[in-house]
Amino acid sequence: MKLTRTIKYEADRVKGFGDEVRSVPGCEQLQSCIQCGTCSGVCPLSIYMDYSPRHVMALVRSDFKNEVLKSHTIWLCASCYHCTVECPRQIRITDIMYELKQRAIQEGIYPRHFTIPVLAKEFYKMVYRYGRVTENVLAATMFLKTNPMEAVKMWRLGLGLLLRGRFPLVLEKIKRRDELDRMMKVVDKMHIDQLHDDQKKPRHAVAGGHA
Amino acid sequence: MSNEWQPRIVAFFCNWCTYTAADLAGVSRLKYASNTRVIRLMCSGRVDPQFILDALAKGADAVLIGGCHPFDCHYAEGNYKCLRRFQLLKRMLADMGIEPERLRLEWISAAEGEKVKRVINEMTAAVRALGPLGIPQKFAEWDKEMEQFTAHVQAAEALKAPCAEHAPTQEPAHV
Amino acid sequence: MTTKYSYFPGCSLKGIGRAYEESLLPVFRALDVELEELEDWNCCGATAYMAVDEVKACVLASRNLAMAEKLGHKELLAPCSACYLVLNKTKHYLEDSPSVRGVIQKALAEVDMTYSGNTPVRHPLDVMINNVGLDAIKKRVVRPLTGLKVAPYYGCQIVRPYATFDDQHDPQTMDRLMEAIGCTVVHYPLKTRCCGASLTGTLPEPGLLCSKILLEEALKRGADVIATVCPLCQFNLDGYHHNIKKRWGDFRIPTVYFTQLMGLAFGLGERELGLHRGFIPMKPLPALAPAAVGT
Amino acid sequence: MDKPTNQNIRIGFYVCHCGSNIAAMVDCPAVAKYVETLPHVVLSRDYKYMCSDPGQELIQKDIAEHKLTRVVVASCSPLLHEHTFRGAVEAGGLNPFFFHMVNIREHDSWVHTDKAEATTKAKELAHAAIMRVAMHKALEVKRVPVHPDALVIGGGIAGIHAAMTLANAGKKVFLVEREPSIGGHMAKFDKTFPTLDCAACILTPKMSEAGSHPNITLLSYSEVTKLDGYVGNYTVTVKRKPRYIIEDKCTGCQECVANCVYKEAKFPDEFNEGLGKRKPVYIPFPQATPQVVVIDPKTCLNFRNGELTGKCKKSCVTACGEKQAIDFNQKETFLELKVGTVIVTTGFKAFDAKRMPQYGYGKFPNVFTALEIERLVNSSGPTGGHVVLRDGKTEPKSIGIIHCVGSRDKKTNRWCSRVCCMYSLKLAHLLKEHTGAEIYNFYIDMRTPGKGYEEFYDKLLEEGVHFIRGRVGEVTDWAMSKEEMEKGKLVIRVEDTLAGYVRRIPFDMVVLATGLEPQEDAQSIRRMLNMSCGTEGFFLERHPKLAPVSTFTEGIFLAGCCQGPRDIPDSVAQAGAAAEALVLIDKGYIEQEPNTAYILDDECCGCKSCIPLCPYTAITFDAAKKKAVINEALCKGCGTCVAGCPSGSIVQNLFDDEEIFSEIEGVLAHE
Repeated sequence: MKLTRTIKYEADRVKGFGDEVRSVPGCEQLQSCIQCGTCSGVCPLSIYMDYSPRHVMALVRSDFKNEVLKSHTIWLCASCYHCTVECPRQIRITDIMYELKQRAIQEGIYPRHFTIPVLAKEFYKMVYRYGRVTENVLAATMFLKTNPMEAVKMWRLGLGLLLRGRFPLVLEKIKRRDELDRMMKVVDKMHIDQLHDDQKKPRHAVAGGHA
Repeated sequence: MSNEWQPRIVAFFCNWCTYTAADLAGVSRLKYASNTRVIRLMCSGRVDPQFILDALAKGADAVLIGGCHPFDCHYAEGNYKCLRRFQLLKRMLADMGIEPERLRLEWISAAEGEKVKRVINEMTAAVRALGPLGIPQKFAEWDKEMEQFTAHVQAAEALKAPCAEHAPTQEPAHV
Repeated sequence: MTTKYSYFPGCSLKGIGRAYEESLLPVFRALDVELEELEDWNCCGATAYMAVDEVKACVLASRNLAMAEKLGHKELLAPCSACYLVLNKTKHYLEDSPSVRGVIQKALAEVDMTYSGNTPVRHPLDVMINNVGLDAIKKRVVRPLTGLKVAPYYGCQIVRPYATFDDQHDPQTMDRLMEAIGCTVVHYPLKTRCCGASLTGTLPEPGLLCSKILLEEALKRGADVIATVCPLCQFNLDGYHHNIKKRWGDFRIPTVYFTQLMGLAFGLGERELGLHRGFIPMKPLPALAPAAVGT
Repeated sequence: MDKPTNQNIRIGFYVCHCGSNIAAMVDCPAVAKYVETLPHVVLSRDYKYMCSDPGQELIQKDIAEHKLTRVVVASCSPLLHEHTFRGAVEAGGLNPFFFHMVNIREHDSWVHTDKAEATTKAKELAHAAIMRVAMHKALEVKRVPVHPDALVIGGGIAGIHAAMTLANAGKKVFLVEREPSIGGHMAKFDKTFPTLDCAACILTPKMSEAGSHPNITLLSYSEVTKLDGYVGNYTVTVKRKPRYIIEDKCTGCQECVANCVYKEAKFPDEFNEGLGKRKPVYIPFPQATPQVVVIDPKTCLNFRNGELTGKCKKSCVTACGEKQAIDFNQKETFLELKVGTVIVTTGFKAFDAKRMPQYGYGKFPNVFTALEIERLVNSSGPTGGHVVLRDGKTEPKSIGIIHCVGSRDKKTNRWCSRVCCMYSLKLAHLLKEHTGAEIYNFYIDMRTPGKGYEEFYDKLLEEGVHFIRGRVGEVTDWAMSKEEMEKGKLVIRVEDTLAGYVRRIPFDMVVLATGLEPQEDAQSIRRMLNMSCGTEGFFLERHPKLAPVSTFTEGIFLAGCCQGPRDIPDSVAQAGAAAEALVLIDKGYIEQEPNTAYILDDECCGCKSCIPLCPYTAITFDAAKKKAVINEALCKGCGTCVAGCPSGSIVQNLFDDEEIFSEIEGVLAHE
């Protein structure tokens, strides 16, 4: 039997993390959470989570940044917005989950070979390059980067899609891709700290930074 | 306190709703801009348009009136009378070149401490953006111009005087 | 008289969700509604993108919104639930958050675009019920789908978080629409439960379970077919039958787009409506067998 | 320093620290120093607590020693202590209206964060008061006699208790109740927490006592529709709804009910929350007070769409016989009452559970509200105390009680309804006692602050009732395939936040502990009585701590749930507020601010503009003198006519033009 100490010391907290999250548009209500558990109660995926959505709210509020960003919970959120709609304090939990995902990608502290963040990043890159997403290519890229064996297992689905004409063989792209490029550069230039508050790190160039 | 210019807002609050709401804001320790000076009246119906003009003339940059919501006036309909006068006065102030943001009427019930905070903060920001109204200074300028004009006319008269025996007598230029 | 809408298909409707577009366009045409596809539209910035950068997702969406506004039709139609949500969410951010608004406006200005927030984003289901109207739809029905038992499945993102055109807990628009074309609507308590969304592709276990619960309950309620409004829902419920069977058993029930059922009722052909693109085919209905074959 | 001095105007100024409430944000000595330089000020002090006895004595001493003729105190809100300081000034030998108060706490120190700014504001406000008080005139307090009779609106437990208190003290009371019987919500309850006394046993004696008390006029099935007059002297209009029974003649024998042409009761019974049935002629419940039946024209065969048709054979009339108590021609009547004080005890409305569709009330038959369960467990209820499902026969084996339904939720009601935790515990106990079922309570926080309440919670824990800390996500009727136990049940999905699991638990019966909210027509009552409401819609007390049962209108009092959710002991305690009405009645008069308006005869040009401005018809036109005249008794002192007079010939005491102009000048004088 392997025992682990579960106590938390003050040094384990990343002070200011909760406030930082709260300063993001859409996440302001976090502080008013009463830990009622409605979010977990309605979440269809809470049954697979390591921390329930309610628990995540408590962790964020108490500055347990590492625990939160490493959790599976944020990646299991399928953005169905059920929690957001039912929360008696009108906390936009889904938006907070998005914010946490962004931070995890930024800091690169998500489980290795974990497909969801890889998908998110590949999705981002594909849009960056072509302006649109071609799903089958995206899926293939994702599996190659994480678990090529899984891709092989999916042969049946791929073939089915191909036979049914749902597997485009050319990449979808937009014509004026330079427009998107220029728009994104504007966002990058404006630095995120102008958006939120001064202490926050710039969040631009994720595609470049982690690709 | 910073040395930058601070707007001065005179507020007329009715005793029953808005003044009580401002008390509630205090009891709830809400924080808002300190630029408003509240004068308590029994009812917004007591707000004589002259009070507003007087406040502006004496150096207020804006005037805020707070009364009970429609149907909720402690005196049945004083707030309507206030609204009527307010509408007329607003037009008049516009004719005088005073920006509409400088006069505001708000219905704030005794329970709306939060609204007192919001309205005062909004109004302070709006007036700060507009800058000083400065009517007393303008009065001073006009007085000065008048004096200069008078002096000018008198000087001209003095010059003309020796050869102006037949000129028609002039009224003194005092106003 | 023909009504015109701008039309934002979204990436899925060009790929796995082709059948949605294939059925959507003729059905609207049949109802005298013309859809004009945005020229050079880009990805809406959906779910996965939002996980990387929410502001950029909004910027992406805003380019589409700006182009729609320029196109001049009053409203923009977004059939994919994810696109519908992201476009609407961006509109909300533009209204509520001055900081996000600032970034978006700057980014748009860079490419000489503007968006004043005037083009509402609508879902085809909303337009069907509230603009076209059930009466007009009933008039167009040539082959009522009598006896077909449908489980109406709305999914999450068209009613949450912004319930703009239907009840958040018990939406009714599709129920009414299905009844109008002659179907029998079964009581389906899971009509807004999540299908597992993109998880099905990334973390099969939880994603597939979400889909399986939906399929199982539809079967238990005696449905012949599940009607959906979203390409991802359709794909999850229809495409993973084999994987679900391996884990939990056989829950075989076809999942089709609501527009495909409407098309059938309007007398359009199965192939024309993209019905052949589904993994689990619909059982031929006696009522429509003679006409459907051979078109 | 030369400043204008006037033998007659010698102002004393006091700035209060209020401990650190003011002093922490306002530099009080600096304010005092500034005011010292202002015209007419002969003395300026700062002091720790002006409202304390030494503070008040200081004012009195200074008046004598420094021959002060005016006093200004800068402290809290005048709504709180103006009265106190006027008293001090009067005790010092001055007219109490030679006083003005500056609010530098609620309007300054508590709401600002910059000490320099707050101090400047305090100086300017004080400056205004100094200028204003110089203009003050000696005034007399108006004394308005109080009519000795009282009105109680609402005959729930609070109203009954209030009426009884007054009546026992020998005052005449009108008790108005809109339902056919008094008793309110409490009459529907089975037992009361935490003592588990039978609600009926403690309430019904009180009801019948109130019904037969010589000093109480009970007006049931009636509504107050209008309140005219002024403080201490109200004319109340009461609408008496036709119950088609002559109250004096009915003996409550219920022969008419027994002989109604409907042999079976078939209409949903309001008192039993629709769980039982009644006939068109009925008595709401056995202990109803008054013991008088009522005929419901919506269901009675003798009516159609509220119109008398005479189509029924009227077996009830025959059964009533010589008593001749039934009168189908009864019409709505209006009664005028004269009262001096009003006690508002209009109670609450239970939250409509349908507004939480995720809990399935109205969709799943076996989801009940707590009030329905109160009736089900009641031995005089529709099932005789037999707890069964909606099918009328099956006993539930498992029951889930969901707390906070409609409460603590920004989308419905934000407040905690205060009673639900305790009544849920009580229902859990009673349900367990009646059915032996497995009982689960789903709560967010368990709130048991009351005498014996925590001990009651302990008892329930020991009884083996399950407690799950978690707000229920949804109640559904679908089962997971492998879970045999879920088949055909209502399934609650909830996070057990303490155990750390999301759980699905199947139940036969789900009970929703609905919260308390204001009555639907609370707004119209509020307007009629000129009261205020909090944001949530409950009536607002004058001060939450110091005047919890008074309103802003003298002589109108509040008690019970109309002021906010509370339980029975608190409601009854508050109804003792009636005692405050007693004080007023015994004193015989109400002191009123002398802020009425009057006409300057010499200046009035008789244009009559003011006459339509007055909502109280206090202004008339003296045709002989061709001048307007204000009736001081009718004037309520709003000042609307003053602002409207084109010739400036109306003056309002306490708020006359020169006082306000000098106040305006004062707030803007400082630079």
